[in-house]
Amino acid sequence: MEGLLPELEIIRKDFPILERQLAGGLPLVYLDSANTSQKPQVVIDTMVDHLEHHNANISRAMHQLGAESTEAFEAARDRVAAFIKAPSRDEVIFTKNATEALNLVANTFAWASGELSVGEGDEVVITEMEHHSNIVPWQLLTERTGATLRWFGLTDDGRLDLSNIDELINERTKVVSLTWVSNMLGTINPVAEIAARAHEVGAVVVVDASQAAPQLPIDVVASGADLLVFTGHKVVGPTGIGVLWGRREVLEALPPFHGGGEMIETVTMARSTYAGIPHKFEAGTPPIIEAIGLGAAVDYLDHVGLDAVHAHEQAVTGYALEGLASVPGVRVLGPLDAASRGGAISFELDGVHPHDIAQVLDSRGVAVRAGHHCAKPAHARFGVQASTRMSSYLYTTPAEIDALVEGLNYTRSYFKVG
Amino acid sequence: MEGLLPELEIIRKDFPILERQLAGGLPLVYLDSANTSQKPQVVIDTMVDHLEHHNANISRAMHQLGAESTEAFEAARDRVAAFIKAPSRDEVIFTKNATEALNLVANTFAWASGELSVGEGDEVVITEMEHHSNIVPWQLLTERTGATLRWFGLTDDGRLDLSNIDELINERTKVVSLTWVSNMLGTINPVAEIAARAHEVGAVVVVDASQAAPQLPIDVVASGADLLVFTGHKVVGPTGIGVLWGRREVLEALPPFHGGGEMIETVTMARSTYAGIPHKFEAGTPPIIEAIGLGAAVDYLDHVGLDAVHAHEQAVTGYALEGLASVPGVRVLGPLDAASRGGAISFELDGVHPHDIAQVLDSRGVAVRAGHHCAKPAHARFGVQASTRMSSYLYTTPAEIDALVEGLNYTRSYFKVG
Amino acid sequence: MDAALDSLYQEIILDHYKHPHHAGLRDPFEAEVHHVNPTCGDEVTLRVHLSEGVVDDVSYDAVGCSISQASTSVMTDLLIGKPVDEAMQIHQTFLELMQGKGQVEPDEDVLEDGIAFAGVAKFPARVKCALLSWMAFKDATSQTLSKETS
Amino acid sequence: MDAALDSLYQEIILDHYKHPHHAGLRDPFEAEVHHVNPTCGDEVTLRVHLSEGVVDDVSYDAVGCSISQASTSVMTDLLIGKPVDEAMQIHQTFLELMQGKGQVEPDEDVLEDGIAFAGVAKFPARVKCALLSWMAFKDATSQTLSKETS
Ligand SMILES: Cc1ncc(COP(=O)(O)O)c(C=O)c1O
Ligand SMILES: Cc1ncc(COP(=O)(O)O)c(C=O)c1O
Repeated sequence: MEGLLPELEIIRKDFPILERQLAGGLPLVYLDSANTSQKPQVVIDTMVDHLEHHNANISRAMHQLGAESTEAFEAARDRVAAFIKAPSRDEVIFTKNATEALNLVANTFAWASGELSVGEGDEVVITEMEHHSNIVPWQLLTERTGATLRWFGLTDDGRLDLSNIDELINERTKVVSLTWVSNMLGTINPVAEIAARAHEVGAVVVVDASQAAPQLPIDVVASGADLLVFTGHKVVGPTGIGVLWGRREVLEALPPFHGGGEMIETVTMARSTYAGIPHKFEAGTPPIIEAIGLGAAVDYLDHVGLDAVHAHEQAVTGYALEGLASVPGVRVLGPLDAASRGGAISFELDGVHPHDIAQVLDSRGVAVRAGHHCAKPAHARFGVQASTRMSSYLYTTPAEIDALVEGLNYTRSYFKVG
Repeated sequence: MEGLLPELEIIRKDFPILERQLAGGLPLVYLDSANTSQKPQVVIDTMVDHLEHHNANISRAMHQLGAESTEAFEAARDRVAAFIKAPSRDEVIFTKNATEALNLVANTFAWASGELSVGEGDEVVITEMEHHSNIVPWQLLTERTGATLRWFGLTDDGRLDLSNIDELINERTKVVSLTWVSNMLGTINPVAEIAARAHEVGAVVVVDASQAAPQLPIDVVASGADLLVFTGHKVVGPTGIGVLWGRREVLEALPPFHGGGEMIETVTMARSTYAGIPHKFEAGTPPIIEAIGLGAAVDYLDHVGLDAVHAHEQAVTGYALEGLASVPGVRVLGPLDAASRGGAISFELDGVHPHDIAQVLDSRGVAVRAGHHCAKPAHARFGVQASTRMSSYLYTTPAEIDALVEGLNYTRSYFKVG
Repeated sequence: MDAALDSLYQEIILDHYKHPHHAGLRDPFEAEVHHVNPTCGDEVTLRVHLSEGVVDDVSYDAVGCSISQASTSVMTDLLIGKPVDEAMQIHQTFLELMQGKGQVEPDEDVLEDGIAFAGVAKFPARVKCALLSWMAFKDATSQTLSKETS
Repeated sequence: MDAALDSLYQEIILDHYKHPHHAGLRDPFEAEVHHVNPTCGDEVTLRVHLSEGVVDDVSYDAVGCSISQASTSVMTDLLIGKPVDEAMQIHQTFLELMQGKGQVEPDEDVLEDGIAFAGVAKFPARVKCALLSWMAFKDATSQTLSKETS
């Protein structure tokens, strides 16, 4: 098959969990990577090596372990900066996950004074295909500040409806926040185009790259984003770590987020002054082991090459779309051509509820997700309560897609539909 | 020596990093545990086992790995609940670290309506010995809401000055937030007594147990706290995980903190409703591996027994106080009797700056911390810019204290003081 | 693998799923609640009508998987017409069965068709599905009772 | 182990530490800045007096470790009396030495006593100490220059 990673079998060997046997001795067919990715041995080993030989708190410690730990942590920042082509390492802020990064942004807009402040009369624009983590923070922000939340609707084939963009993004718009790749519909959005319009009216553009970072080469400047977030556990890194990148000017203009150790310059009981970026936004002991693991993870991906990963995802996605089309009663939500989408495919199967589909698939070792995938509004838009989602990654084989398709045919017969 | 852990040598074998050789082939003498603790093999192995065999996102996933991961994560919550004797597991909320937990509390007080809301005219009381993470969030809260920040001063021997407690905690007081054990002075504060006064005036009591949880048996109810926080990396757990415990009534009355996946009940574009505790406060993919590691960590401590750990800390601290007293020019900051303090001892050495002390000690393999230990106001109170801090833990031996004392004598001769 | 699946998808469950009993929302009622399973989005709107200490009617509108739909249907069979006390007892018995991780022997005299859910207890992710409408019933009933006493 | 320590604590450094040059805050000055090392609390208040393109005076009040104190003292020796351009050049040379991880050969003609800090570059945690007052000088000088041009 054209586009597959040439060394797929070797790559699979890097991921110990892929050897796992499930109930009944069945091999694992892991098609839930948009939910969380599996981890290569090198990420696990890097974390273990640090815990067993170099563990110490960072910055504050002047001893040898402290120096080693600080160096490893800050080297991880360099790696992440290289991964997303950030102009400066100081623009890379470590958070807990993508959700915290988005809340950091939404909260500091509420607390900002001047240009960036969001208040009464201002508008924030999101889209109907956002993950809850890119909806609820903006609802909370607009509720608390009296600003207005607006959103792009979706077309029937699961793309952003840009027909009213000039009305939606107007001189009252302070923030436009949107996902680069939808975790439900798979759609890849024209982020740069929307950012250009937003910048015309002076709005700040926030890009949720949680699903993009795992599978597309990212160049934060070219993306048009002013702020961009992603989450470690979806890019073969550990949980407990996320990334906020921001243009220096924007980050410097925003007030601090959480208060505490590491984010200060000086503290008296009466008042405090704050450190420069990135530390201003990193209160408390950061996720040290997690950042180090993330550094190893993005190195791993860079080593395989994001272009190659993307080609692989497209090949597998194309094959999966064909396979799904062969199953009677399957309806795919979102774009039907692999070229304009990422590697997550949500679908319905006539007459069987997604839970029941996932259950039958699981009994065959095929792991998919069933539910609303934290995108209830997008489901509502298409009149469905829940869907089944398969999502591939760099370790996914065409044979695993075959197992899914067979599983769906079996599901139909098990539930006696059709 | 009375009180030492009987199986100290066996315990030391549980911590792989203690075998580490530093520059020049010197053994590691790790006396920086109040900064971060080292990790036993069982914590590392538990995390690795999860990553290699059970890794999946939680709650959302219906497949076998998802069920295993969810079960392991929620079992960690049970373990932490047992560790702090929480009346209900739902009262245990996982955060990124203690700092995030304190910011969660301070922010939700600002956003709360009714009883718990903090606004103009209200008072928040802290103490002069707090870690920056229990100062800055309250400065930000009171600045943003127009409330007033007040604090307990310190006596010359490093205890809370409670002489004005009845004036300081009054009917305007909404929140009293204080540390159980000081990370700089070592002082153990009479938390229950202060909580009793706070409750008389209807204030909510927040306890920073970051230094208490590693070394004292904790019973959240007996402590008098309404809300209590600690951080994973100081209780032999990983970074990236902290804990907020709260009384159910208080947690239920507080509004949500961050918005996103997992913390919702239902989401439409126009508005959302939120899940019950603990999920209401756990937006986004939580630190899964980290929570599981923390579960193993508190199990490890429970297995050794917190009473035994506490006795060990007291024995080592007593021995260290004696040793320090033998070095000319050493002045210990904080209480001088081991019984009323935790295992962190900050001190000055006449004529040598703490950085330089730490540097000389490090050249001999002895790792201590030099600086303000994120407690600038407490340093200012005692008229010092910075201090050197040694901090022991359950793996610390008297021989390591000897190495420190020898190192200090050597430092004096190296810098030709005295 | 079919054995495991069949222990979950008992014929009784699939029957109730395809032909749910007492479906639809009916008058009169004292309390109406709306419950959601946040992880998957399954929803139920449920009404309870009590009179003289008896559960006169439980009516509902629900969307969800086979397990949640069948459980709702079985529940209405079990509870309609029962004294409130007894209904609460049955609720408790069903809850214990579901939370028993497959270790609890179901009591057919109390749970009737509900014993078919014994297999569900072995699938932790599905326990919430089976309990959705039972929790809604409990909620609606307590609301009704507290209205009465206030 | 003394070898490593001695490479850090050169005699020159200890001399400057015990007897700092140009200490104290003096008039006149165009800019005064206050810099802090957030991790350890070392502080410096530093004034710059420029006239006709020359660094006429650098005066300071500082608290901190031997490295930060000695570095401040050496800096004033090097910069006072130099044309601003040349002072900035020296600043750059010192910065490169400090950030060179011990790989940069120091130029005694430019840095004079400053070459004693070559060993500091091997101790990452101490580099910030050595640079504290140099950063303050740069800040104060740019403030002065931008005042002049505005
Ligand atoms: C007393 C005290 N409170 C709070 C903290 C903050 O913990 P963390 O940095 O893990 O958030 C610490 C440790 O740094 C501490 O010692
Ligand atoms: C598009 C998108 N945004 C945000 C998130 C939130 O990521 P996290 O849960 O790691 O914060 C996810 C994944 O869950 C996602 O797919």
